[in-house]
Amino acid sequence: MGAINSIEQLESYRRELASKVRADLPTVMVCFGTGCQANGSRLVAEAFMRVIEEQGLKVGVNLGIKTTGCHGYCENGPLVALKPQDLLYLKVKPEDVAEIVEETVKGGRVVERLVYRDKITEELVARYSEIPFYKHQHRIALRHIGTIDPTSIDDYILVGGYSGLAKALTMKPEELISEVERSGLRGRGGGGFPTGTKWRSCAAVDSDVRYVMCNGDEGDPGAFMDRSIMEGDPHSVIEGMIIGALAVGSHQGYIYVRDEYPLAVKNLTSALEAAREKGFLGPDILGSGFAFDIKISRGGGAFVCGESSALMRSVEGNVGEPRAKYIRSVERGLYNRPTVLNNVETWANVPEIILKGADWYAGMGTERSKGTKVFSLVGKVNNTGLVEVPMGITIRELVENIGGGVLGGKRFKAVQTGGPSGGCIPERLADLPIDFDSLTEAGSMMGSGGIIVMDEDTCMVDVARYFTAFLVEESCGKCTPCRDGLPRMLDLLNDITEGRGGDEHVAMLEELCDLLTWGALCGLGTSAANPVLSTIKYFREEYDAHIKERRCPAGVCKALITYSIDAEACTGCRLCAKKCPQECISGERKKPHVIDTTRCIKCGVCKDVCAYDAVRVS
Amino acid sequence: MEQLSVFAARLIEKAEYFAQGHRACQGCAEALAVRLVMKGLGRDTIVAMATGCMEIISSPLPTTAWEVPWIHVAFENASAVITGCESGVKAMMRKGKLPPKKINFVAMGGDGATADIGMGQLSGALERGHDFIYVCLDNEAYMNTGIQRSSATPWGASTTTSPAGKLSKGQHTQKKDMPKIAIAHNIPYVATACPSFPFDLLEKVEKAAAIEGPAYLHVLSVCPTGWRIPSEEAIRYGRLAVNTCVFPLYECEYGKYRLTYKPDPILPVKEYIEGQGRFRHLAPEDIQAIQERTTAEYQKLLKLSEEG
Amino acid sequence: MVEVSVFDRIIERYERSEESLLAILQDFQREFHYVPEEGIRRLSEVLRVPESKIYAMGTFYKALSLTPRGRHVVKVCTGTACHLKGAPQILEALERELGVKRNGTTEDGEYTLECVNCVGACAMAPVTLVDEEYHGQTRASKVMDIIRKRTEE
Amino acid sequence: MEKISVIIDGKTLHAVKDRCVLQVARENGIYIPSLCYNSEVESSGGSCRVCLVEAHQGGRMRLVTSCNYPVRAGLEVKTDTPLVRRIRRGVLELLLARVPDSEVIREMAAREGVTEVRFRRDEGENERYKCIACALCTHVCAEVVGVHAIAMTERGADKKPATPYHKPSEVCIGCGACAYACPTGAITMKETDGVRRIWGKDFPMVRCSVCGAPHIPEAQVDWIVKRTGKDRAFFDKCPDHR
Repeated sequence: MGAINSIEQLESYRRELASKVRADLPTVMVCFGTGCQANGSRLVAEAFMRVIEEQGLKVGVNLGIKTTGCHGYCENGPLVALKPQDLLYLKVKPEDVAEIVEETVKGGRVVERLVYRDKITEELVARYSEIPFYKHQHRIALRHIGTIDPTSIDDYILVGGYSGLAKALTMKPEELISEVERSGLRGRGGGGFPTGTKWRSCAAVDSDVRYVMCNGDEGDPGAFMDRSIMEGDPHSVIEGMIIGALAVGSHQGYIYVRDEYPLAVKNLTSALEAAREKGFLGPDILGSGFAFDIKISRGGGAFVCGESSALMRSVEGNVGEPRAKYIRSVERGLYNRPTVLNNVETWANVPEIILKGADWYAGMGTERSKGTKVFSLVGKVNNTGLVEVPMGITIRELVENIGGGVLGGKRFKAVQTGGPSGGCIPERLADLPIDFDSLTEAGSMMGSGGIIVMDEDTCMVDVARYFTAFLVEESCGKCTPCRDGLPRMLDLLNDITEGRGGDEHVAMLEELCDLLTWGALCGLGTSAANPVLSTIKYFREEYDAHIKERRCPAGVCKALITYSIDAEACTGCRLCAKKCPQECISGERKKPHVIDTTRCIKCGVCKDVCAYDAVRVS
Repeated sequence: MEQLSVFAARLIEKAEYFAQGHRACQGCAEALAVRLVMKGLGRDTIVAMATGCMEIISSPLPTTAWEVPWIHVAFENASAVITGCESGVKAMMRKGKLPPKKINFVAMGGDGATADIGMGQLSGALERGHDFIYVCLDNEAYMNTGIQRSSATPWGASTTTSPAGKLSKGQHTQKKDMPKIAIAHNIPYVATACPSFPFDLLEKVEKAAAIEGPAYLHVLSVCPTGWRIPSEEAIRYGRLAVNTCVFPLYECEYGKYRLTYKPDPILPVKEYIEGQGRFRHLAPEDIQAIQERTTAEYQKLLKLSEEG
Repeated sequence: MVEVSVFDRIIERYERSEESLLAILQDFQREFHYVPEEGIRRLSEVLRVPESKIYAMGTFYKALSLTPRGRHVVKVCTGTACHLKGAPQILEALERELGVKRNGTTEDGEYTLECVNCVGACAMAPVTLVDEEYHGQTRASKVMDIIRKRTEE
Repeated sequence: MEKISVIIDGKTLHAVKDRCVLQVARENGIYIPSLCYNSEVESSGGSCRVCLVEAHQGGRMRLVTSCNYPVRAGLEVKTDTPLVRRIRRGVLELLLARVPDSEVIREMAAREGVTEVRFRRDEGENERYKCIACALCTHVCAEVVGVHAIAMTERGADKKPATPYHKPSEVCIGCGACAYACPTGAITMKETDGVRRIWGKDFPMVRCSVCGAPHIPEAQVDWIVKRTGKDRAFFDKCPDHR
């Protein structure tokens, strides 16, 4: 079928699609997110096709099979979800497929060994929505991910896709803007600027050309919610952008995607083509006479391009250097025209807000941070992955209820939020509700939503050093404080972690942080001090231990630790000695081994390979 | 830097402190010199100006071409007045009546005011070590009153008080070497400049302003009226004066000489002399004499500059 | 020496506007595993964009390399989650095993070792990429085996 | 030109709307140090951060670079507060650590009371001996001259102006405007025997047909003739003999 020319046609097309689908048809959904693909989900999908063929079953008649976007629970991939039973199988291997088809698809029985087992209660949870990781979630931005095939526009239309746009076409631009304003939606990219206000300012500027843009340059290490949405539900982003274009009166959109996300680029590109074919994009959207189209821009591997003015420079085909935003981009953005730039997650929320109304959305979250937020919960936590929860949930709830507590029963020390622009929040503040303002108050930032859990084995000075090193590499070099200040900060932090720290080091760090916060040109620079400042604020004793006692309490900083072998735990298996690149581990078979610390380069391979946990760090 | 004129000129700030609309003659290089000097000094400048062309043309009551505080004083005492201003402002800053900031104190005078009438006062001001700049706008005669000779008029130039005729070759004394006199006061900075070399002039003005203590700038300012040349030739004659080494561009910083521009090739002085009405009576042997003297002076300067 | 027509073929895929610069450079990178000097020159001619600007882009964006890279590119993710779970050890092990520093290429031109700031697969940390293929939960002691296995295929 | 009034350091001043704070301050005799800004080069400024001032507007204060912050009604600027001085000193200390041999930076830092660097200094590599990576030279080359011979390359601490591949540029005309504009004198231009050397390339100069003095690079003549259609013969003579 060709282009859809009216809202009525869209509805009849949807009905037509629905009539072809049998609700009771068993459906197998194999996750094709980057994570699961890395774990081999492609082979699992192939195995399904093979088994189906061997057994003489027909796709669409006996069962449905589709590949979906990321379920967010990547650690346990490849994931396979099954309907109508609402089951989720974890770590599925190609050799499990025959059994799944036989037992579950045909027999309706559960294959227990592939089911989630609670790490503490040992209880088996087969139903998708009952798994603790999912039970506490409330999915809006991630609403379709994992259930639809991102490469099929029909799948999206079937679950109600583009009805937000259909509704928006019946509304006036002003109504759209105030709807978004009333919903209280704030920018999900980090700054938390009210989206409606942004749209209103842009629409108010006198100009014949306006742009809407999507920031998919998800650069914060430890965050991948945007990747997941672009890969798993690209049409929701596109639909959101069309609605935004309607509201501000734009006819050209741009999506800027990180180069490190090839699958996102692929899925977005095909989604755009499909949307054009169906008439959701182009010169006459759904017969309304409104014209809008979207181009994709690939990033080039520069973190600073996530900053709005740098991103626009990069889209224009320049080096991605930020400029001073004394005149805001809603006035003079891309090509000096009024521009609305929102991030992926923000756009994905827009269709639902228009469809269900501002009140519905504003009913969730806290006083000043409405709705839900997607977090990528990673680091030293049992369940890692993407979670979407209402704003205002506490850090502890997130880590313990959804994350299932800290990995290996270790002590929960801190979470890092907001990536290199954010900070570390200690365990004692874990009852802090997560929203834009409280995180900023605590010296961190919402950022794009990375929550990195740290345990007692994490050295906070090393974390500060890590982020500073990251920023040194990613600084564009335009302004003095960032270009020359960050390397000096790194010098100081290297001194501390390598045991050369002096009494004045922390004071000098604070001075440089002050300089960056006030003096740097763009958001990357002005927030670059947060990782250092927050660790100094909450973990001063760790700095002191490094400086005064020349000791790394977490056993991370190489210059301050030594490896040794616990004679009681060592079984003399010789594995470490074989693997040691320095060949400095000696000992006879079945007798405790010894590390020659004078030659040890502290590479950690021995600890890594030891099956008996006999290698000690002190 | 002088050869950069095509593009680098566009990088100079456009703000002016000596405004257009004054009453100088067409082609007056002295007005250009003042304009460039003021551009180099900027807004925070106080000028005391001796009687002379620039005073007359710039301040016809009730208008003024000056965008900075400016005072006209008598022929002889511009340097005395500006050093008084400097001491006064310094005292007021010390007492907290004025906020502390860097202000350029500048005395300006023509060659007559500098080399003849005001020389005693200038010498006193240089000797007292005030932080000020003296700018001599040298057009080589009292042009304002109708071209009478001064002690800075070069040998052989015809003026109304040194007319050339059967018994006279015009000015019969050599031009007084004011920069050397200033250098003899052992002040931090002395330089010669010419508006035909604007970058060189600007650099020297900025240097003079930055250096603490007295600075003396001697600016050759071609006067089409008094030199009897077409008004559009003023810039060219300025360049000829420099390129023939009649007026070499140099500076002397704390006693160290440096030629800031070495003409290559050095043109014969004949090119400079010819065409100027004030020299038209000179015979080839007279020009030869000027050439010899010019070469000798330049050699001396080269040697000084090499010695550093 | 690459034929000019090879560059032209890539340039033709895109609109002739400065907006296409980065995309074309990335396609050069994919095609030749680096951005050749002649490619920049040709792009400058065809799009009428100063060569200095394109060169500047080449040095700015990390996805682009102006010097030839190895036949296989090994990328160690150094995102935060990977860092905490041992990426530095993996990087060190690779530096040791391959005998090159980060961003270096082995003498035989076989491997280039790079770091990437988060590939967004944090739930599988630490991640190593061999020729764009993701390997999750890698360990310092095993990483070379993965690479050999992958590249010998 | 809409005129508005702003307050700078307590003084109410009248200024043209959207002119930058630095210009307005200078016109009114308020000194703000600055390095990377040239009022005649449109996209210059914003990078050295020496000219930071406090901008108070709408009840909110932030530090802004006065060289590109537009004056608008209701703006109050403070150029000399403890915060401004503290951050300015910090910036100058970093610059001094970067280019300890630059007299301009040394003098400017000394004026703000910074004479010592507590951080590791950069070893004086020849290339960036005095360069503070402010990009003014590249803006001049692109906007004023229009040849785009140099651009800011690399990123972070390695950022520097360079010709493509650090080779002698094919498009450079040797006009020297970059060297003139450089606030720290980091670009060397030398002339010997009628040949000018800049950015690693030699430019033969046109000699005056009358006096023989070299006065303009041949490449620059080509460029001007191409751009303006001016008669080439005009450049046969030096300015003195035209």
